[in-house]
Amino acid sequence: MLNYQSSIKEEKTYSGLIVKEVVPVMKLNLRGKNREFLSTIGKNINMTLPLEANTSSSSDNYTSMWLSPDEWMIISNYTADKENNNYQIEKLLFSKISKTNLGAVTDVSDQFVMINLKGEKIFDLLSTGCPFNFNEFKKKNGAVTQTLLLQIDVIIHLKEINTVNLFVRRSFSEHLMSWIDDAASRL
Amino acid sequence: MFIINCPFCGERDQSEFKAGGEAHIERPKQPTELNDEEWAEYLFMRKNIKGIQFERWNHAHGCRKWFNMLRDTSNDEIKLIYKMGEKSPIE
Amino acid sequence: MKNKYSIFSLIKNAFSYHENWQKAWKDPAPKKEYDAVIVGGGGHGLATAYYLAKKHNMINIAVVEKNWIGGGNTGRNTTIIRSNYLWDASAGLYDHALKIWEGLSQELNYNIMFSQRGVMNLAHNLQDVRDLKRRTHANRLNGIDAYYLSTEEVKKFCPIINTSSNIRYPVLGGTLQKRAGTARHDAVAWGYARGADEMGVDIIQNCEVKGIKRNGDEVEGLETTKGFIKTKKIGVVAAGHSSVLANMAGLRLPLESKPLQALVSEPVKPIIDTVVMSNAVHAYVSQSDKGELVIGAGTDDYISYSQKGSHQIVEGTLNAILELYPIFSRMRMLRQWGGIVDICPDASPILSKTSIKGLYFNCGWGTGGFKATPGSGDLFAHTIANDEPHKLNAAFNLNRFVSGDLVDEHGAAAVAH
Amino acid sequence: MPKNLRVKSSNFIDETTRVSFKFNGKNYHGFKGDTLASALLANGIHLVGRSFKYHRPRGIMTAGSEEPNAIVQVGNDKAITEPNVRATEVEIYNGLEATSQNCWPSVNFDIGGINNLLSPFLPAGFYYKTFMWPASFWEKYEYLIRHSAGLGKSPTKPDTDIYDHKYVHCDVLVIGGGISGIMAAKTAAQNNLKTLLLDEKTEIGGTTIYQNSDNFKIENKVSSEWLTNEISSLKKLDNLEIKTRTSVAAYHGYNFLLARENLTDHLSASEKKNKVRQRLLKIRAMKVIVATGSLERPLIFNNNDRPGIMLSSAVKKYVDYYGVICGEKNVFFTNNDSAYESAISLSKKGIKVNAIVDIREKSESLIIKEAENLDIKIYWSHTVVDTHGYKKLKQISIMKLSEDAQSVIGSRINVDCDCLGVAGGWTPAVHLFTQSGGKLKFRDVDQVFVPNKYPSKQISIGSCDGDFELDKIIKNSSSSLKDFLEIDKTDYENLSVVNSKEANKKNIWLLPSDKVIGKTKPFVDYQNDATAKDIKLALREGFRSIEHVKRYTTTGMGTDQGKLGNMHALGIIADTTGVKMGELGTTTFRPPYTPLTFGTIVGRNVGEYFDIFRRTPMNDWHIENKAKFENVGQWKRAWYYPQNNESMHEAVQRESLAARASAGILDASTLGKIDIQGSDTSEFLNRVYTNAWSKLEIGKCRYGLMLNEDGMVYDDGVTTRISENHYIMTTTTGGAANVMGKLEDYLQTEWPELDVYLTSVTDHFATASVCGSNSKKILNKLIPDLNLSDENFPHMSFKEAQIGKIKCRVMRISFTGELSYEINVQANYGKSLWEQCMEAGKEFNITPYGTETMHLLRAEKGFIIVGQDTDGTMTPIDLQMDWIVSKKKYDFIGKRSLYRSDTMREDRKHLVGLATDDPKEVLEEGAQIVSELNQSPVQMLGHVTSSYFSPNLNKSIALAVVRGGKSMLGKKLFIPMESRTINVTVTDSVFLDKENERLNA
Repeated sequence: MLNYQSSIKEEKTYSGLIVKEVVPVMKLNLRGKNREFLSTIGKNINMTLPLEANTSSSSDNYTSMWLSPDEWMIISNYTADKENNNYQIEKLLFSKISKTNLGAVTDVSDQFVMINLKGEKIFDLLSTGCPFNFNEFKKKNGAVTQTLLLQIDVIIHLKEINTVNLFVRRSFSEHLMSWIDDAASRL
Repeated sequence: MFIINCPFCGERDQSEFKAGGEAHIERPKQPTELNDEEWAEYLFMRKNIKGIQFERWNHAHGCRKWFNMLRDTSNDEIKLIYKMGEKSPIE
Repeated sequence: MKNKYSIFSLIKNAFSYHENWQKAWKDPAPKKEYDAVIVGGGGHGLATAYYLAKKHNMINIAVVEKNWIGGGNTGRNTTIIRSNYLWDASAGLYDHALKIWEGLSQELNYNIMFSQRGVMNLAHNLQDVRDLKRRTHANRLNGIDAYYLSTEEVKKFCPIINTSSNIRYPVLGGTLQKRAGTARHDAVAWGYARGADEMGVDIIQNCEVKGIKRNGDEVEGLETTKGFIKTKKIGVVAAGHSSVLANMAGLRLPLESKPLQALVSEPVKPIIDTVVMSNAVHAYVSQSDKGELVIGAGTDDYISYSQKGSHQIVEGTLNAILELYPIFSRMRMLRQWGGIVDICPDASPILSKTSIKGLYFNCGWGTGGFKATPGSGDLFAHTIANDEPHKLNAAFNLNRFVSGDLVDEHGAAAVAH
Repeated sequence: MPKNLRVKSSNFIDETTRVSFKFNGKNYHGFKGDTLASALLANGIHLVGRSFKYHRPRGIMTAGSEEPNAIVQVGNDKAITEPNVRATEVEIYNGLEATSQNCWPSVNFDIGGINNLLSPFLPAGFYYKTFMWPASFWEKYEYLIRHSAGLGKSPTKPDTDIYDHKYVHCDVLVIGGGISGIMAAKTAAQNNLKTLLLDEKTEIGGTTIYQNSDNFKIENKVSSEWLTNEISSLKKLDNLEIKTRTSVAAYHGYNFLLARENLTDHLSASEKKNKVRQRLLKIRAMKVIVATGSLERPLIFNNNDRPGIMLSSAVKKYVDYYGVICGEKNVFFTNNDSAYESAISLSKKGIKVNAIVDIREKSESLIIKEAENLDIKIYWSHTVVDTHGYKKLKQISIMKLSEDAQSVIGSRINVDCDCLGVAGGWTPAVHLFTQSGGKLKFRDVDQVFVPNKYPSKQISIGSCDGDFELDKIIKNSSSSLKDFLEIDKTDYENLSVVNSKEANKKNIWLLPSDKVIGKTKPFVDYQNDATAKDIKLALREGFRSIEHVKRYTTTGMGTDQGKLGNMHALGIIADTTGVKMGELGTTTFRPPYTPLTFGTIVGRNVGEYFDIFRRTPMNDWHIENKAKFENVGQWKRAWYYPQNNESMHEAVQRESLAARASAGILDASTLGKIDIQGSDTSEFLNRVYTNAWSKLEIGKCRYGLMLNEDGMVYDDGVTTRISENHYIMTTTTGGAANVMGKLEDYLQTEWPELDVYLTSVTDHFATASVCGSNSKKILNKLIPDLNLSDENFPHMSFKEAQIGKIKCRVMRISFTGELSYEINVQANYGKSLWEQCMEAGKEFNITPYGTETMHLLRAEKGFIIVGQDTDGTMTPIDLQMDWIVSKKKYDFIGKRSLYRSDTMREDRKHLVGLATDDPKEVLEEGAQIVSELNQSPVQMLGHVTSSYFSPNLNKSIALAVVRGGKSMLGKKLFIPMESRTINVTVTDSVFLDKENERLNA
């Protein structure tokens, strides 16, 4: 039996900001172009993939984020089982999409670490290391952007006002967390 | 630092992008048919224009899509941006 | 005959309140025709003219410059001079230049302040170490003074470097070329201009070339903003603008022109007595005689003739500077500027004839051209005068991009800078 | 202690709070709100520093960031001392210590002063003309030059302060908080635009805020009172942010600006603690309003540099703002009305103004009438021809100007004075505007450059746009704002404004003297000691272009970047050469506007944040087990695991033996992994790799080599076919990102017709590679239900498996030549997987090994490492890997380049093995190889790329690239080291188990 060990150990609290990793979260990368791909996804997870750039859509179980005209990331809204990483939805979509050459489905659950940020100081923190203009973004529930934070590729999802999910590749996550810890201590 | 209007993601800071050099240099379909000079033309020779130039750019730290740009290399003014595969609007 | 520069002439002129100094160079209008015209009044172009006149007895020649002489990369670079290159061809070329540097002030009777304070290259990872050792061995066998230094020896030679082992890019070792150093960039252009002018070369400033007139496969002359100039030999030494000139002649070159930035700090009393280069983190620093820290940054990845680069390049360079020299944190950036460098795919220059008779190109020096100035001028003059390359620049022909016989200096880690 | 030089009338100085500070070791005090300059002046100190070249005594010239003379060293702690700080910008605090620079032993007695006597022999560019004989002496000359040059001293210990960055995005950025800037900020914010107002000073309000004279009124209030009200209403606006002590350093294209926010320099050591010292604001603004004001010009006359000679506007600011008197016997020297403002301010406060020397014939404006009423003596059409007093001004000599103002007539009149306020008119501060790419035009009437063409969404308003008079500033700013912000009204239309000055000015760049110019010292660049005669000398010697003159004379190259003198330099060039100013053009203003500390630019990108570190899921285990780490690209990789106090060599030998003898385990998580799906995947692989892929069976693995289009080896790795159209590709650790980018590039731009999707899964998987004869047993314990028989699971094949309910992928591939399995699990189970392998392997003495041992093991087998055995100049043929280059395939990346004349040469460098005559001798990696020792120059054939002592073969082994090596098997070659020569023999590059029997041991 293999034990589960996430990359970011503890939750941290600062003035106007709480930072923690949420685990385990299933994450799937979806690629595809044609209409049939979209409808197949729609049918199987009964939600439609967002077609508008920099947006997301969600159902009870899943949230899907626009990454590019032919790329989305789907995450589970609830944490998964640490003892089992066989996801039904992955198997299902793989057989319906990859097997049928409609597109590609790839498990990226641990490719990305999902860091949850809460509080009114979120964007003060981000703006110390990120060139993206958050003026409109922070008002728009469900907004998604891919950009650079501390020269590291990140996906930023505004879950709701003052709540952000920050996705970063696992191997960068400890470094980024250490930087967040440093920057947040001065907020 | 330019602001580049990614045809898919909208206006972003230059640091999210990578430049890919001169655009519309198509890889020969049949390289073996070319003599060394012709192959060298494709590999190395560039117009390197001072003035309005067609370029390739990649939104490397965003949607990762390549696109074309029309830019004045004498003052870095971006004139036009259009998607890969689209024919260049000006010749 | 020009009056000779010396402490005595200075004193003599002091008594006439320096009213009697002659022009360092004249300001002539172009003649109808020349035996050869050099396009580009930077260090390389002026040196070419100087050696054409001096060694090849070509007196009826001109240098045409779009703006003012020495105003391009000659006056914008960080003045590093070294010859510790990896490949035989490069080593031959750059050491030829270094040998000329060593006597240049006296030859030109113009103090170009060649300062052999040594150039150190640092290694920050195991592959750097392999590459620098490889280069040091090659240099030694090519008769170039080069030593491999341990971390301790690096610290000894330049005590202000942070050599602690637990930093992000620890210094694992380095190389030292003692004959290497710096020179006063403006003086190089002015010294060659004065020397060439004295031998009768016309130096024509504010004269932009608008076209290259061809008769079939031969050149006939130049269309310029000061009229048509007839000539059978054109040597183009236009650095960042080489492609623009090439396009005039209907040629394409394997070049991309990119922004290269540099900066200086405010002047302070001597704090670093050598030149330190670190390719891995992109930090190049020395201190000018005036006291400014002279710092070279990297190039941007896009083509530009705007002489402006992006801020992230400067920031990245200073990040690296503070990693290696944390004591410089409170030093202040006084000036920052950009140049246009023309870069070859193999990071080596082109000193070559072209498919057009009488048209020669000297370009592609990328970020490392200043150090080659005297050698480049000498060899290019030879190539133009004899219509064939000297053995030292034979390898730097245009045909190498067709045959594949590149002189790949960046492939081989020894970044040209 | 001199008599009290304070006037009790300043609203900006808190005289209830005394601040004590040290200057040149002596204790002084000033008040809260003082700058070092105002406090020194209040203490009667003018002599602050020495000039760069002649070491002439210099005093305080200005009251702002343009100060060329009064620059000091602040602090004497080795870590936080700061050179070249302008006394006019330092806000004093308790404990401040400042010292004069560039003088020895002291500012009062400076040995360097000798240069002043030698100055006749040290004209512009003298060093180009001498120090050449004897050649060998330059080093010694240079030593002396370097030590007499330089200004302050660099810190010698690491900075203890911290710096930070912030990205700011706003609708409107207003630069400068003077009257026009305040109008702009208020108007923008009122029209609900997100607005940011920046000012370099402590307070906004510019010069108007201390303009308490009836000569300047707005809506019947003195202008300072009116502005004060404006500011208080401004501060109520919520979508406006005001930042003071914030100076804009650079204005780049696309309205990207850099500003330095100074947060703690005005605080005492205790107050500073743990605060960010300076913050760099990286600003993106939709629209920029430049309201940077203007700088007063000095006048250029003989000996115009003595302590006590100041800008007239500075004299006014010191008395009106700081309440400090700069002199007891004041004289003003002017070519326009503004000197009269200062004179009136002084005399209204009962301070003696001995005279005003005005080069104009006459001026009729109201303010002059008032000066006359205060019976201040005015010398019309007179000029100063000389000044006296070495360390402090004592007296000036004036003479009448001739009709044409080209010379002076009559006899000298001497006027006593200890402070001379010079007023040469105003120069718009267009630095930022031109930095942004703006083009200037020259305005002949008052000889100024003003903004002409805007390169981006910006305007300049107020005096930086050439409006110097209050009424004009308000009227023009208001209308410019309306157009620029596209609004229909502002609060400032038809205000009633009283302005008693007139804009008539007589401009003479270089004032005549009764001496020949050769005998005078009219300074143009005070800091660098560049005089008008230096400029004329440069022109005489043929330096025509302004850039040439600037570089030859160093005019404008000081730390003040010539803010005071550049215009005069241009003027003198124009006059001397007879070229129009407009045609001459200006020198380019380069960023930053005022010098910027490296620390600010770097922010927090220091120490561990200088560059990214990437860590594998097993990283904690490696640390717990005392691994030494190697930096590979951005990765931290376990290098070797020393036990007790093993040396690296000992550890590596032990690890290498164990890995072959029984079992070893390597953390291979850093290898790039790309998930590839789509119906054209096989075709895609055919095009990117040199070998063929269509026939690879499902569940099988294959090694691939990737080239550049120019035919040189670019990357390599094993790719596995998981199902019909599903592959997983591995790349080198360092190459992963580049390979991914390159493949995406080809897919999107060259082969859009291919149905292929690439997804990076490098971080998703943790990879443990278990090798050695016992690896099968270990795997069997770990995954009992996986059939490991050679039939079911042969070399170069792949299986899906489960450890508990955790899915994993197992590849039987080998980079060591041993029987070996690579287990990939989801990263968060990686550490646990590793631990369980260790557990299961305990009985077999499983030995963790790092990158060094991996390199050694693969070298024994002659496997290459791209980047170590290749350097971007090696083709697969050169590597003797012809077998991997498909002859059948029509095309693949780089194929064509393999058939060029040079790449087909037989005598290219080839990868071979080397055996040393002495089996204990381990070659140095990078050592060069020759076949002939006594030729010169010696012909180098190639170099050693990899070299180790192989414990398994008990001899040294090496890989090398050698010219024509293919045909040299058995040939003797030499390796010339500094001190000796090593003999070697060319061998096959595979040293161990040529038959690959160990793979199935």
